[in-house]
Amino acid sequence: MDLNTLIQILDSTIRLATPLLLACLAGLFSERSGIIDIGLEGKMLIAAFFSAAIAAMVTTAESWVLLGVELTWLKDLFPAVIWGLFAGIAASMVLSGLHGLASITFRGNQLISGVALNFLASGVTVLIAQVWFSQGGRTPSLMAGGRFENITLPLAETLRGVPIIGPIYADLISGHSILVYAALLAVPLTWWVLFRTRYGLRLRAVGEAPEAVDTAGVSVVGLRYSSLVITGVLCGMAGAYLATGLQAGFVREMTAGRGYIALAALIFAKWRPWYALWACLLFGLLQAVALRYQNLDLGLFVVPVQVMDALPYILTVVILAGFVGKAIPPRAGGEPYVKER
Amino acid sequence: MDRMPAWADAVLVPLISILLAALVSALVILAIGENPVEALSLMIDGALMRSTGWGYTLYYTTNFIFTGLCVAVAFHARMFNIGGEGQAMIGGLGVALACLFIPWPHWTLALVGATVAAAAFGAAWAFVPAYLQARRGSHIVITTIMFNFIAAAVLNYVLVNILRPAGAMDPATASFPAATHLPTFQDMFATAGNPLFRGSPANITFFIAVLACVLVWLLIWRTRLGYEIRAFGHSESAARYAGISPVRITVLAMLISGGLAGLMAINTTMGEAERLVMNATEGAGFIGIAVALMGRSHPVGVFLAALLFGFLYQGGAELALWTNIPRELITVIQALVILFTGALDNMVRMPLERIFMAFGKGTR
Amino acid sequence: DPALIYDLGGKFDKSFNEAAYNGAQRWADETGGSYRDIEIQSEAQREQALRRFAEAGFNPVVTTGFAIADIMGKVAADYPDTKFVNVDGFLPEVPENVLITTFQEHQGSYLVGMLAAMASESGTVGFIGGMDIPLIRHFGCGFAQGAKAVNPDIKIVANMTGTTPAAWNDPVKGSELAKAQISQGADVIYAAAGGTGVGVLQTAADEGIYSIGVDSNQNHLHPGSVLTSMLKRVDVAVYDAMSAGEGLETGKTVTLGLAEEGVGYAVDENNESLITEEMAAAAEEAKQKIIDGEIEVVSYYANDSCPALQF
Amino acid sequence: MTDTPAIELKGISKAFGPVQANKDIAIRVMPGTIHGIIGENGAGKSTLMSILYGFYKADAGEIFIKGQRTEIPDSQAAIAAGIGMVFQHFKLVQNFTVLENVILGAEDGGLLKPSLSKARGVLKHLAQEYQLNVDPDALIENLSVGHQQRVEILKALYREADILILDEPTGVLTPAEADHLFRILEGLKAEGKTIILITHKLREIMEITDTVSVMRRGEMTATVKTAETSPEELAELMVGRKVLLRVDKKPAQPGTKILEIENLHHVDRHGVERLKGISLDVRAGEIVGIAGVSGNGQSELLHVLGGYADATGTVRVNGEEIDLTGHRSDGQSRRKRGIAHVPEDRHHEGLILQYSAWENTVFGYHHDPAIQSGPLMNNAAIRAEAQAKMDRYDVRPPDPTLAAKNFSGGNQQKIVLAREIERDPDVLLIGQPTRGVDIGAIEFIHQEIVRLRDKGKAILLVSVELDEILSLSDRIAVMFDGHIMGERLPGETDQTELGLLMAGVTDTKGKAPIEAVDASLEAQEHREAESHD
Ligand SMILES: Nc1ncnc2c1ncn2[C@@H]1O[C@H](COP(=O)(O)OP(=O)(O)OP(=O)(O)O)[C@@H](O)[C@H]1O
Ligand SMILES: Nc1ncnc2c1ncn2[C@@H]1O[C@H](COP(=O)(O)OP(=O)(O)OP(=O)(O)O)[C@@H](O)[C@H]1O
Ligand SMILES: [Mg+2]
Ligand SMILES: [Mg+2]
Repeated sequence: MDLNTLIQILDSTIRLATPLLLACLAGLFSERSGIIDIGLEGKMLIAAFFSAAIAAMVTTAESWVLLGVELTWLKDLFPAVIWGLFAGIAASMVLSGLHGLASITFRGNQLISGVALNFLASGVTVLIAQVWFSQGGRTPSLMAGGRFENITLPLAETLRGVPIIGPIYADLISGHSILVYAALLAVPLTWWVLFRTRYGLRLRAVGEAPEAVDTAGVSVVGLRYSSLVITGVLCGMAGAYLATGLQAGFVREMTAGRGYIALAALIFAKWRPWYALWACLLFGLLQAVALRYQNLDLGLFVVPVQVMDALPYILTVVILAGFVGKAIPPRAGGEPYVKER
Repeated sequence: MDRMPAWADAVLVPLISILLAALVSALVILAIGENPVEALSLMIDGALMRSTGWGYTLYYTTNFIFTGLCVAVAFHARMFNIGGEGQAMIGGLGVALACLFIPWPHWTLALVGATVAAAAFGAAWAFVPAYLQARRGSHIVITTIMFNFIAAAVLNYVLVNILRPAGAMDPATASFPAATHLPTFQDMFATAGNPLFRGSPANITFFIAVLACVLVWLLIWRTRLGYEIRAFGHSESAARYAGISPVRITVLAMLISGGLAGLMAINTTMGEAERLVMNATEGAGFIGIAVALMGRSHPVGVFLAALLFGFLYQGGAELALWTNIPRELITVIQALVILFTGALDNMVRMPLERIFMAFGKGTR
Repeated sequence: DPALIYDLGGKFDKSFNEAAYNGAQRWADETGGSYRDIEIQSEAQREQALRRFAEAGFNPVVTTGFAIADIMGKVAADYPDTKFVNVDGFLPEVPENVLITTFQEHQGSYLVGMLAAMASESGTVGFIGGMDIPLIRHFGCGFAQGAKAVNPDIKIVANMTGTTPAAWNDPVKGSELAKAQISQGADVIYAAAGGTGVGVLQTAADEGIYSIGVDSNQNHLHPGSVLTSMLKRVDVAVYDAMSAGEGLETGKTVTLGLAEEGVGYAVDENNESLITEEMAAAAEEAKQKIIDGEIEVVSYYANDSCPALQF
Repeated sequence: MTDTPAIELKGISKAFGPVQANKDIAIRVMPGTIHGIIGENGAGKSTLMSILYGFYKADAGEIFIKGQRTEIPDSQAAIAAGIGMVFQHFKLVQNFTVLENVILGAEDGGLLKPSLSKARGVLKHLAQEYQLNVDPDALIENLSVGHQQRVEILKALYREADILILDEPTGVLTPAEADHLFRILEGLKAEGKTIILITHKLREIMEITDTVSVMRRGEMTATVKTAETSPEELAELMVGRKVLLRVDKKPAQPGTKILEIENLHHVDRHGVERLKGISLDVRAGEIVGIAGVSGNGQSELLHVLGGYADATGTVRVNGEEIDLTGHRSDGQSRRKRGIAHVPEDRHHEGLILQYSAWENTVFGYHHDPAIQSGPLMNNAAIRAEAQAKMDRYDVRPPDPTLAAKNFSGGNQQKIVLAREIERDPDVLLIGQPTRGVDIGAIEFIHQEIVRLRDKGKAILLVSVELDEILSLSDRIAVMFDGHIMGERLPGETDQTELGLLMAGVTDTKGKAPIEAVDASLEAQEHREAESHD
């Protein structure tokens, strides 16, 4: 395999890993606070839709009038794609809030709530898309301004000529959308917040022993809701990246199970930020490899497409069975907090 | 301490929750510019007011009973089996092999054979995640999700490359021989003068599903194995103390769970399509999660929840037939039903408890 | 009134089902008539929709997708006064009141394969299918034969998106596949992948290479980047069936190929400049030869394999 | 000034549904005193304290702190009012360090570093002042219970509490640890701090408190000066009848060897050897008590004998060897061999809390053919049998359909005892039979154990209560670090000697027991920390 192919595969790895990573970190915050979230998929999906929908509407809208108030000046405050991002984050946070209502305030079953919200997102996105755009549950294709452009890092072109380093810098490191860099930056940030700040200490504590937090005079409910806000933001970014970064619009079910893979990555990462990065990159790599080498001819026989397609999943099982062993989740995960002495 | 009579908890809470879900659904329908009353009457009319409607409702119900029981049994052992979908797919493979390659003389025998095959294949597919969980501590949620994807790939390979009749376009097996065709409700109940259930897919498998409910109830609440499964689900350390092997229970519970999911394939594959198609499960494995959760993992609850979802599926199909409401509306309604009855049930329960307590104090 | 039943992909899949919708819409616009339609959601609903529409007096009942053909064959006998039409299906014996329309997709794909090979500068072209099923291989096989006819040494990179129905709706994966193919040298990519194709076409446009659409005319999606679209005139089939109404001739299978203009490639204002005169001439010549039987495009179905491409 | 109470509660009432946990309670606690609260299980002690700590909201009543009427809507307010609480079940984050647990909720500023270094200093200071030594960087899960409790006290002191509530603090402590705790409490009292102590142990009340309040069925029945009362009077106030405070038993009549243990070794899943060659016999009609600081292998010994931990060596029951590994070594096969087991931890081992009482009465014996009818379990028969057992053991409420979690600790323990004893086993393994149980129930449980002995059964008793060991056992073995340090007869030894043996000191003269025990504790924590790496 030559360097170029390698770079291409890794490049593709980064793109495929980014939504996983954002969702995985989102799940990390939620589960570290003791709220199991299998609704990552739904949050990403609804964020993907609203970011694309709002970006599309802002790019085409001439003026903004809301309830008779002229708001056009607002529109020019940010590019359409940023408005899209905001909308995506807001939508994802609404779902997050619903999840909080069910699992924190009303001490409901967190798994059910997650399942329900996934269904809700899957239905609502297409329903609204149909009512708004009548394009069969998709948004119009986004034009320039409605999408995150790829960023060329400084000196990328100048350095391209340098052997090995040049192409790696110019093709692999440079040339991604801002959200990719944001996702990568979110890893050390998450680590820092979790392990170096007061908020992180409390967050980790509330996922392990909410009664300890409660008796220490800190609000369990408040902490858990705050973690869900972060989850909402990160899932919103993940969705926006799918629809307005990688793609130019929303298509029904476009998350295609990535929320579940992110959950797998989270367990694989044992709920730790740096491990999450490696886990997501690994999953991204597996997918990238499977995408590229579909007709793998081993000389003796040809590996069927189906095997390559299922390879990331098979390897996940093998890795979980062989190397990770028992992953111990935050102890209070999944259980609503009820005061007792 | 119980603050509310059992009947209120079992009947009143879900009922009010469903009403709330219906109310919000109505708002959604209004929001997309349609008439909720009309929509509901269309759904009821199509799903419950004619025998064919019931034929479809009960067909879907049958699927959901099996997948619901699948999730419920695993839940009792405190395992979250998300793999019903994959287990049902592979169960379908078992049914197809049994029907295609064994020359059955009569459908009754074929049904027995297919039942065994479906359960065995579904159980086998659940075995690996169960074993990995028991022996290696691999998280069952993740492994079963992965096994869903892998099952789809296996089925795709088998259908596209092996079982597909030469020249056929469909990734599907050949039609099963006539001797394996199961009696439908139409065959069983329609008379010359009264063409009941015409063309609807509900078939004898429904009764197997009902039987499965009874058997699961007996298993969980009347047998030693069920006693051990529940004990293990409540407390692994106590189970160890009592001499209940965690490995054995994990594996057995998952085998039963997977077997139940596999049985669903009899309904779709042998009963309805009479051949194995690619997407025979259609997400019923996931609906099963909602059904089990709503049904509180109790067979009676599972049956009722399955019926509700069967109604939603069939009513939704009718809605799509006669109105311009996008089919995703049904997904939204399902989501709301799950949300209100499953996750937000305390929103109803808490005020109800307060009301009951106020009354209780008065009479005491 | 006529009724129309779409296959699982849904009405607005930008290709196959949408073509049927366009045909019905054209009929409605031209005649002022109205029709009823439904998107199938589950396997069991196929029979249900057929029966309910037939019982309600809709005529003809038009359906798309091969999956419903079998059931239609059985149901039709119960409603002798209703005419049933299916696009894409196959029945060994076609009942009196059923019409089946199929297309020679491999022929159309052959032509776009030629165009792709001629437009390619790198000597590599790509094919991206949706879910891995024989029908999609059938498309890819025709495409490969066409490309090889122009340039026997051409490299054809073929990928399927997946093995589950999610493969029809994963534009992100489509996009990655396109990028992977581009890095393998492909500079023209033919997407036969439903919603996933949207991602392929988008990426081709972003990366400045050519793409080829499928079923409907998708040239307008990215003018200047979509080289052409392999047309499958499902719209015509639907339009014709609805126009004929109760007088529709049934009891047979009609196969529409190049000769009947049932398949072809799209040239419009969006891609005029991309198709040079030589390209057009070569394609037209091949088309004539296929019609005349001088060129035989092998169907994947003939023996479940493709002479020009290994899946 | 001095007659302003540190705490005064007036008319506190609290109901949980139909249960009136606190009824119109009034209590005054003077500053600089240790105030004891006693009462039966479920009397409402914990509830009252939870109200004071802002955990529950009282339905009615007023709270005065240092004469000041104070609303305590949440724990934050309680902390602000200078109240600290050490709960019966510790509220610690297991995988945090001591330091992290101490600062949790009381951090200075948004970043951890300054808080941590400040706390380190304060902890050092507190350790010196009150003998509260704990390694600030140790993980809680590696600490002994006694040290975990110190962390709880440190938490309260770090928040500058001057009123400290301790709910059954000695329930899980060894006598030496308890003594140490009391010295700490006395030190705190000397500093002018006010302490409320909930306990079931009258010895402790008499030893350390200045005043004592008695609660019964949600009401405060009496408050007396400790100096002016006696254990007998307190017991009667508590239970409402005369209670026998010592075990009434005849001398043992040991028979043949029923349980023979030879050279038993056990290695846990972290690879640490927990049993290092145990040899011990128990004869018919004899109670052998095993004393020891928890964590020295007693639990493992019970687990091995009970069949849920593997071991090497030889164990014979009635002369026949039993399997110690493999699939024939589990709880069920042990029961078939006549070994019954009352586990140390009724919540995590002895009972399925969600199961009804009747289901729990066959737990572990559910394979017994006598309760099967065909392939099914004969639930009606089990229920009837359960009712009979519950009546015999005076389990309250006598309702077999009630879930086990709804019984108080003492009654839960009775259910377990009924199940194991009524099987008429040859050998009874029994761990911590009276942990967290009130004196009324203790009396009954002790009587049952002695009754079984007198029927000629072999009983192996493990308890951290030296009182219990001394009064129940016919022979005492002391365990330390996986070894049996020696055997003594109850009449010929005392708490001090046993305490030294428990600390691994075989030369029983010289060292003061508490230091020795403390040293052994530290050594043990060290071992555990290593095994966790
Ligand atoms: N959270 C709760 N919900 C319902 N009832 C409760 C709750 N907590 C306590 N109770 C009831 O209040 C009564 C008093 O309980 P409390 O725990 O205060 O007793 P206690 O004196 O601390 O008992 P113990 O000596 O066993 O610790 C109990 O009988 C119980 O029924
Ligand atoms: N959440 C609750 N709901 C109902 N009753 C409760 C609850 N918590 C405690 N109780 C009741 O409170 C009483 C005392 O409970 P508590 O937990 O203090 O028991 P305990 O005797 O202290 O047991 P242990 O010391 O073994 O934990 C019991 O009767 C129990 O039924
Ligand atoms: Mg208490
Ligand atoms: Mg207690």
